Amino acid sequence: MKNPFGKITTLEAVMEQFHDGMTLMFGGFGGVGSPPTLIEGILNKGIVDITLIGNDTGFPHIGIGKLVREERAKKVIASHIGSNPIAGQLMHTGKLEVEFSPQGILAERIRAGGVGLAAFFSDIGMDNELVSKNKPRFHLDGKDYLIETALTAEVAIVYAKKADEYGNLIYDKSARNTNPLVAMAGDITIAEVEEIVPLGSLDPDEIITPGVFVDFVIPSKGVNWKWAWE
Amino acid sequence: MKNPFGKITTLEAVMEQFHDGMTLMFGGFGGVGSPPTLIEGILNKGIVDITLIGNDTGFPHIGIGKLVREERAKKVIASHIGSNPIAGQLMHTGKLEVEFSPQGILAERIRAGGVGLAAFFSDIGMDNELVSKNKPRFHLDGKDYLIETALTAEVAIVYAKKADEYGNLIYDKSARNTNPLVAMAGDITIAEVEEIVPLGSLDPDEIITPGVFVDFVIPSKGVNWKWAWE
Amino acid sequence: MGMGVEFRNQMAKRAAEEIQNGMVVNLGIGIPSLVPNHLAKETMVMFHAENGITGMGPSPAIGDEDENLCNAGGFPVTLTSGASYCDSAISFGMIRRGRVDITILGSLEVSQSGDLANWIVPGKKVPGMGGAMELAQKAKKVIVVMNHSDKYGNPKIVTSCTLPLTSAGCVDLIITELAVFMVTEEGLLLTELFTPYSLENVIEKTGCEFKVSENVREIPY
Amino acid sequence: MGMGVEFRNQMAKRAAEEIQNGMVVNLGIGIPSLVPNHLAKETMVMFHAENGITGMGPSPAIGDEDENLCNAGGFPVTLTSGASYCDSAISFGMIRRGRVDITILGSLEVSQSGDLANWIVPGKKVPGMGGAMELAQKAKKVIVVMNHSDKYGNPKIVTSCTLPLTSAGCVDLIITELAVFMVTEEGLLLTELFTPYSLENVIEKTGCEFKVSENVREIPY
Repeated sequence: MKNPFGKITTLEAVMEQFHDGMTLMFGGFGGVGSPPTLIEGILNKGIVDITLIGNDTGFPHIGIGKLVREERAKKVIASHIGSNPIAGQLMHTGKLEVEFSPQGILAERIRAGGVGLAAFFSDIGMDNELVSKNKPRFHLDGKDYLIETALTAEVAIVYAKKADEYGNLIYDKSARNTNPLVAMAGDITIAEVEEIVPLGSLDPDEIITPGVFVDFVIPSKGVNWKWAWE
Repeated sequence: MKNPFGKITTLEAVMEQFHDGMTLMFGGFGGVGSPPTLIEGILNKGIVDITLIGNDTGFPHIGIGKLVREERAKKVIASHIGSNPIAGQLMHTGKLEVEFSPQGILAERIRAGGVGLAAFFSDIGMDNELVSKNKPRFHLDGKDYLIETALTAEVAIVYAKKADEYGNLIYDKSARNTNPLVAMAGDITIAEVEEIVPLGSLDPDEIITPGVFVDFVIPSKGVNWKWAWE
Repeated sequence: MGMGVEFRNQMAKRAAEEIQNGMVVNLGIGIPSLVPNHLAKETMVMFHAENGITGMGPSPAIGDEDENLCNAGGFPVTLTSGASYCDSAISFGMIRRGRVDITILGSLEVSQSGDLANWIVPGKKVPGMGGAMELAQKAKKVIVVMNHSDKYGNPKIVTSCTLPLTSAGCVDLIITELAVFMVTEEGLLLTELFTPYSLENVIEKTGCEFKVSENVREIPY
Repeated sequence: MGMGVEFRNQMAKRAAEEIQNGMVVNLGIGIPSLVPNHLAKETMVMFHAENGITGMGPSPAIGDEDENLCNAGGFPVTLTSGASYCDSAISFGMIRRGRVDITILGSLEVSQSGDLANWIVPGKKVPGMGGAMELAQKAKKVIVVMNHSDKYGNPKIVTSCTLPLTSAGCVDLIITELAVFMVTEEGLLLTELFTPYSLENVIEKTGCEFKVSENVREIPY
């Protein structure tokens, strides 16, 4: 494999991007589409005090849930932690701060960060204290809206089916989910992929995430967890 | 061709969606990716006082420029009218109201309308009177932003390469441009397509616009203009 | 909750009646997931999942699961013809734009004015709202399918919800194992009874006043 | 403007020096479109177009045009290996997110503090800003390539722009047929001269004060 853009690298080499106290955004939805090799690498590096941003906290042994289970996160911004009871326990004992965002609004906050917009108006959860607390409001055309702010992270990790040498990505089925959004929102974006293909192998019409947004590509060692339904 | 969702129809049948004084959003960028058959149909129907929303006003004989040339529009919301001198003349003589929006902000306003968000924050053109005039501002984290409002339209017309019987769309090369955004922003969305294929013919991973957003599909009679470079 | 399969199927069957050809439908977990079993074969429906699937089909056979093809709960599904994938932002764009015709979901409580409380039990279970708020607020029609009473025998249809709301005034139709209610401007209207349950049974087990349709449809078990 | 091809190529060649391997570059119309001709073959660059192309290649041969493969100006282009399409919103997302390394564009005027005025002549030409504002504000580096004087012989590099601004203080580098200026905190710094033009020639034709680098590079025509 050639490497004309210098983006193709190894797990070992990208580990220098991860450090204590960092903000880390991850792709995936209920563990599906979360990058197993990167998560294992972060786990093994032993970094702590992470602020995690992603759809949900996975399951205790699936996806980002592993980092939560090992108490590596000080805060998580997510729409749901129900599938990971450890997250709930840590929240109740004050070991984990949780900021809940409605799922579609969270996706838009990540996208807004990814496309360089600072905030947007939302009418979701206006009357719900957990959603609306401390959020500024704006009155427009006779209606009140919450100001929902964009989310970015120092590093974003995503899982894709294929990458070419420029980091152009395609995803596999519903493992796409939040990955294309997260891929745009990282100051540095690292893609873990099932297959790395030569430049020109991907149909330009089929590419979902342009390599413009991707800084590093590493090969996946494959999913290393048993699914909840297994 | 089967028609299990009733979306596949004819130019004649969809013409009832167009009426005097309507808001009409169109896909395309410099004429590329604008639906020729639908534009011709609207032109022939003779409707007037249209509010047009789209990237630009095409060329006088290309794309939406034909409707502008024939003075069918009372207002246009666009980022650029330079390639259509008639639009400029009509603007200067007061026959056409033009609202300019920076190109990427216009695209986001259309997308915001398409995904059901009311507005977003922008820092583009803050100091430019044409852009910032009459727009509310909001101060967030030490910085001022313009409130840019979402755009929708009574009818959105788009041009695609293929549609299946559900109206799932794929686009051809750079003729994609604003089409996937416009497709979401219509209260009613009509797709003109080069080819209609049976349900199941499109790879679910390759579909760019889910048929959920598409109400009607008509076959294209092909591009009926000579390109500016010809 | 130990609710018999016949009750669950009866409720799912009734919910399926609301689905018309061509609709986009989002199903919650539990009883709503049984709804597709009760649709006529010729009905073309696109089942929508928040994680980015339009056109979900039934669960795969054991051994045929694809770890990258799962519903919003993380469980394996299949696709129907005409299905497509999108990212989660577009998936919720469909919901907020009003392109999802029906959402069928369970609930902890529903009030007589259609308030929905289905996401939180303070001090006990705070799992996060997931996509429930968007669906409740923005789906064109919100159908709640739930047991008439909780596991302690307390009514789940109430004058005013005691649990935190998912969304106020969003529910259009309530289907329980006893009856069907429409949420109207004037409060609840009982339109159907699942016999042999009687109106008296329903009154006894319901935590609020409700009106009764002039022509109550009786649906036998 | 009747500017000779050798001038245009000299300016484009100098602009090309700014482009490093792996960069994402957006080119305006006119002289900037000549820049790719002056890049070393081994330099991997992704040329970006606002309408949704990353990885534009040269113009096609006459007869090989594809009406659905055009740049932001509506003119036919080709693709390089590794190219991709996206919608216009994502294309501008790349710009606003700071993923476009360089934009090279023409201008009507540039001020000594890097203000850019390249989109409007009041009362004469109001074509709309297109994507110029986003590119000027958000590209990591903004390079202006333009004639030193307008067609009436008036300087285009000025103390303060007379035309409405596209964006204030955004320009990093100015390349004309006479010289190259860096925009610094203290105003313009002349760093290069295209000989046989002299410093005196430049001073005479420039509408503002500027500093001169201690080591002016001379680039012969």
